[in-house]
Amino acid sequence: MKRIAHEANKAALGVAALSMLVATGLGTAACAAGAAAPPVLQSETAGVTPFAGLTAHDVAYSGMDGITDGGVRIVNGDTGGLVASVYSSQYANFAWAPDGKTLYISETYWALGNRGTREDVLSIYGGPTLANEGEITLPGRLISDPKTHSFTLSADGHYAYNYSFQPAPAVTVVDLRARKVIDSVEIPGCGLVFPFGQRGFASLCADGSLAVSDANAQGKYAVHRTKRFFDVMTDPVMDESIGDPSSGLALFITYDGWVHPVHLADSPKFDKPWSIEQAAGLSPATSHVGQITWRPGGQVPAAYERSRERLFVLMHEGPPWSFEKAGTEIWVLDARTHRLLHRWAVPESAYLVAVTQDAHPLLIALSHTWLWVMNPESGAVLRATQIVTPGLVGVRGE
Amino acid sequence: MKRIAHEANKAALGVAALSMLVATGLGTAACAAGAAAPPVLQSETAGVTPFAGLTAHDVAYSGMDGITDGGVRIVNGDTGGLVASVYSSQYANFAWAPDGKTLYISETYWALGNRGTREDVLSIYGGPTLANEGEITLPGRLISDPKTHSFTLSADGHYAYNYSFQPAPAVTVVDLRARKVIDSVEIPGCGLVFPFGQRGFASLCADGSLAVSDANAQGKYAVHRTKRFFDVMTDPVMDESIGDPSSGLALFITYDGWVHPVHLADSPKFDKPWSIEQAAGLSPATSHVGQITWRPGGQVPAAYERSRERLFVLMHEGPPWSFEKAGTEIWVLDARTHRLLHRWAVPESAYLVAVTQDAHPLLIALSHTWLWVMNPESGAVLRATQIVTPGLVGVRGE
Amino acid sequence: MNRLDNWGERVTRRLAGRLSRRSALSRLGALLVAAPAFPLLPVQRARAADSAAHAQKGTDFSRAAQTHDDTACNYWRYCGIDGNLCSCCGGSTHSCPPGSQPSPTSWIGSCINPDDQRAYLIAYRDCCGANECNQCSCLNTDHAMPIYRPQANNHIIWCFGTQSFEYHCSMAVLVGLAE
Amino acid sequence: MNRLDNWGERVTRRLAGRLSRRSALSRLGALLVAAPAFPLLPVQRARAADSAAHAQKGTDFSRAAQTHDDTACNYWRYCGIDGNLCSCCGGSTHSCPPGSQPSPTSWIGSCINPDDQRAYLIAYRDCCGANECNQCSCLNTDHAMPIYRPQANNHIIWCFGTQSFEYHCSMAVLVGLAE
Repeated sequence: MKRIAHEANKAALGVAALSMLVATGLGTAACAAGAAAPPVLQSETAGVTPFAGLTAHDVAYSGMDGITDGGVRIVNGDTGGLVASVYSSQYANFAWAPDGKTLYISETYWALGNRGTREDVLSIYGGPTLANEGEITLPGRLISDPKTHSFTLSADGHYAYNYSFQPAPAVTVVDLRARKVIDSVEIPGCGLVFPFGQRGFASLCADGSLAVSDANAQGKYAVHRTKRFFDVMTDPVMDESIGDPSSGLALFITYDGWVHPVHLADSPKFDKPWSIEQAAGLSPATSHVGQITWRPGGQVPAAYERSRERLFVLMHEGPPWSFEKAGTEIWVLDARTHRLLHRWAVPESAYLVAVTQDAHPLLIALSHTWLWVMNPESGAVLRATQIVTPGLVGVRGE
Repeated sequence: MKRIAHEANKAALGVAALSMLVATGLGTAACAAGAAAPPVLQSETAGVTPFAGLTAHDVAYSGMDGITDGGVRIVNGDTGGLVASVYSSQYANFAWAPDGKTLYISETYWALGNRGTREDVLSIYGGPTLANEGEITLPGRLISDPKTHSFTLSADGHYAYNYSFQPAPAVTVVDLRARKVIDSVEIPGCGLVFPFGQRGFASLCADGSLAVSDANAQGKYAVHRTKRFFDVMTDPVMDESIGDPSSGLALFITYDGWVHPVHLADSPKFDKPWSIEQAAGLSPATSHVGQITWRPGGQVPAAYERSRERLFVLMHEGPPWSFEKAGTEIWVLDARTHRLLHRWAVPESAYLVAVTQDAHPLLIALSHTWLWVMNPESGAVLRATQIVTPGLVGVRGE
Repeated sequence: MNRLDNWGERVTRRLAGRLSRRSALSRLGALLVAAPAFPLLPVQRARAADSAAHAQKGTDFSRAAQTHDDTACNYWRYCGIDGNLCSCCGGSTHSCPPGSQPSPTSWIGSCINPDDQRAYLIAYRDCCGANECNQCSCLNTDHAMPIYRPQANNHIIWCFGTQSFEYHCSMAVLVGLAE
Repeated sequence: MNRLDNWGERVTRRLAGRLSRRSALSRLGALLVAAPAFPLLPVQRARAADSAAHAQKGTDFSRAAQTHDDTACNYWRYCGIDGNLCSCCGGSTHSCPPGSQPSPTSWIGSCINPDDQRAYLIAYRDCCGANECNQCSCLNTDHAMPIYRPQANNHIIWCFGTQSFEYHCSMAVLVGLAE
């Protein structure tokens, strides 16, 4: 584009030659139109389809790094159609403002693709066409396969929490209204972000405890550790556990299918863990070699329907340490009573699961090539859409 | 990485706790080794496999933009194995120095992936590990599906010619020894680069002529046009025609399968065109609606074996304007006698073809997922390798 | 940038509508700059396809084209499209999906509408800025020209004049009769 | 950068060889900085897998592992690998393909060699700088830990200390006995 202004002066060149050709062209073609033909089609003006915000039945997913392009794509769960796409780098994460109108992307660029100056940014997209509205520079980011809880917002959408690992672990706190970084909280030995309350967040720690970070009246963060509530070496809690910023409830799910409900707060309350397998009338899974049983697994293996407190978990039959294996079934569990409600088969193995948060929820399962919209009550597959390999998935109001 | 230096002082923290665990660990494990066990495996040091240069039977190909990652990958035609990979942007092109040791990549970056400051560069890779050796900034580039003749070197490897379209067409001349841009030659109404001689290059023009650019004793380029030698509106010459910088021979191939041999020079010599279909005893293809016949087609539909003057063309049966359809056969033609020597079927349709330039050449056909190594004399498929979707292909000494 | 706005489509529409040919040409000249012998005018492109004969005989594509489903590769307007149909990506034949921007530049083809057997000028405009859509990838090459005739070439990323060269999808905007 | 050179592998090797534990630990500390309660030492990782029992019983992976083909996902050293095998990309279990660079950092696993039934420490080191290799993609998760235990996590792009975070492939470098 650089040259256009510079060369505009030369515009006169060639016009004579061109106009001759044009005149000939128009003359010749004019004869061709039939006299009694149907009405001529009207010409059109090009524009951009308006974007009214993520609807209750929209599903947003990112592309899986290294396998496909980055970017966040929005699929309408009621039609299976693509609604919009927003650019992102590899290794990006995304979060929607509570009103579903603004999309935040946490991403990293290098000036020359794989080299040169590194830039970590929180990019903002919104407005009537979901256009770029600028970036906030971040002090660092985690570069890894995508993790739902590496970039999250406070329930009211006022703050963004960005987990950084370079390789010292820290959480960058961004004031989204002021559009600036307000703190960088070191969380040694811990990782990820599960927001609670106005400005609090918890992180999972390598010793089986939580780090709880909260701001004082002056907005300065302090960090303290809770007790150890799981045994990280024998049965660790999955990165892709459930966090609900609005209630502060976290459901930490272990490799062997134990659910640890924790009410996040400055002093978190730890409920008694329960077993997904036991909820189904099976023996609990263990890490004993050779024990083939139903286990949670996949890339984003769990989703939580807030209003009815239902937990949806991708389950497969496999040995210990198979926590990344795709699920052949989705188990629907009542998180209050710890009882299995349904076992729904998925058409093929699924790596990600999501559920919408409205009064008539849709259950969403994703393989590497398909997105299935399912009825969470009947398990019926309502529609299937071909997708690019997904990284993370999100719905409105999560 | 930014934080490491800063935080090194804190190293003492935690060491006490760690060393206890370590000591315990070592103690426990030491008991486990059987006394009469076989010799313990030796520890290893990690390094980089040396790269001795592109061999005569190596095939380099780039990834197809938008479908897969960029980058240039080198496959050993004798084994089918991957030898090396070099990073590139989308929409990149590449060329090897005549000795096969230095790889030049013409590519474009934006500071924030899809936005921000644009940088067009010629990146240099070489040395014992095919490492990045720096970049030369270019004034512009063509951003398009990949084109073999948008970035080429002079036969002696002294100069690189980079076709730019922004959208004014120009050729950037780079002195690779001095590693600097020495000229930018405007070629109005023309495009692509077919080098000849010491410093000359020809470009195809929209009116069916060539633009010939050559440098005077002072190194300053002048451009002149040749006669029109093909009818661009009825049967244009393909972008992916054959150019041989060492002899200055170009074989311009039209949609309908006419080969126009041109001896590139300041005053090019135009040989009489001949028809690929006629060489096979068929009627020439035409652009008449409904004429289904054998036609050249694909993404890189032709390759030329210099020493024996053999032309390899991907052919398919199709209607006019099907010049991008994949080939079901490779036709082997004697470019001297204009006779068909062989028709080899490819295992699946192929989009690209290449031939090595050594005494025992390998014929290479590429689909979107496979690379087949074939015997050009027998048509036998010697081996098949799975690949990422290819954009362009090159061999040593082309 | 303003000078470039919608040049391909607007200019062609004017030409097609036989309005103010001189002003349209000088506007076009602003882009075609440095191309004194560049006989690539969109309208010339249509002419060159020999519109009269063309409209009667059609092409192999037009003979099999349909006019009801703009998410299929054989929709009549797509006779020269190369890429992902915006109609499958959250947009339409003349609207970019949210998150992308229409390029003011385009290449021009002419396609025959099977309903009225007329040839129309179609501006193939890319939507730019979002990662490649990857839905409904079509490659139709009716009268597509090599890259050294850029205005009729579908391999160029037609994102000149937008903030990004990231290709998302392609539209087929109806400009007017090619006659 | 020099301070980081080969830290994961060198440090672990020293620990495995029971050399100068204190110096190794302080070197490791330089990276583990800001992690006073970070009990993630590679060797502790091996211990935690309960090496003794482990070496006798193996894992579901090790029971099916082989020792002759390092281009297959079930090669014994790959018990915890996630990504493309460098052995399929122009490199080997301990050599990066030309065009990429070995990262000095790594995560550490311990795998059982079926030939001698011993557990060895394996440094899973990424080769960085070239586009993803896309050959021989394997995902083995024996004793792989979540991302909040980074030294045993295979999802992190282990390219700290190289010029590029572009992931190409993963090696499985033999460090020594885990015993």
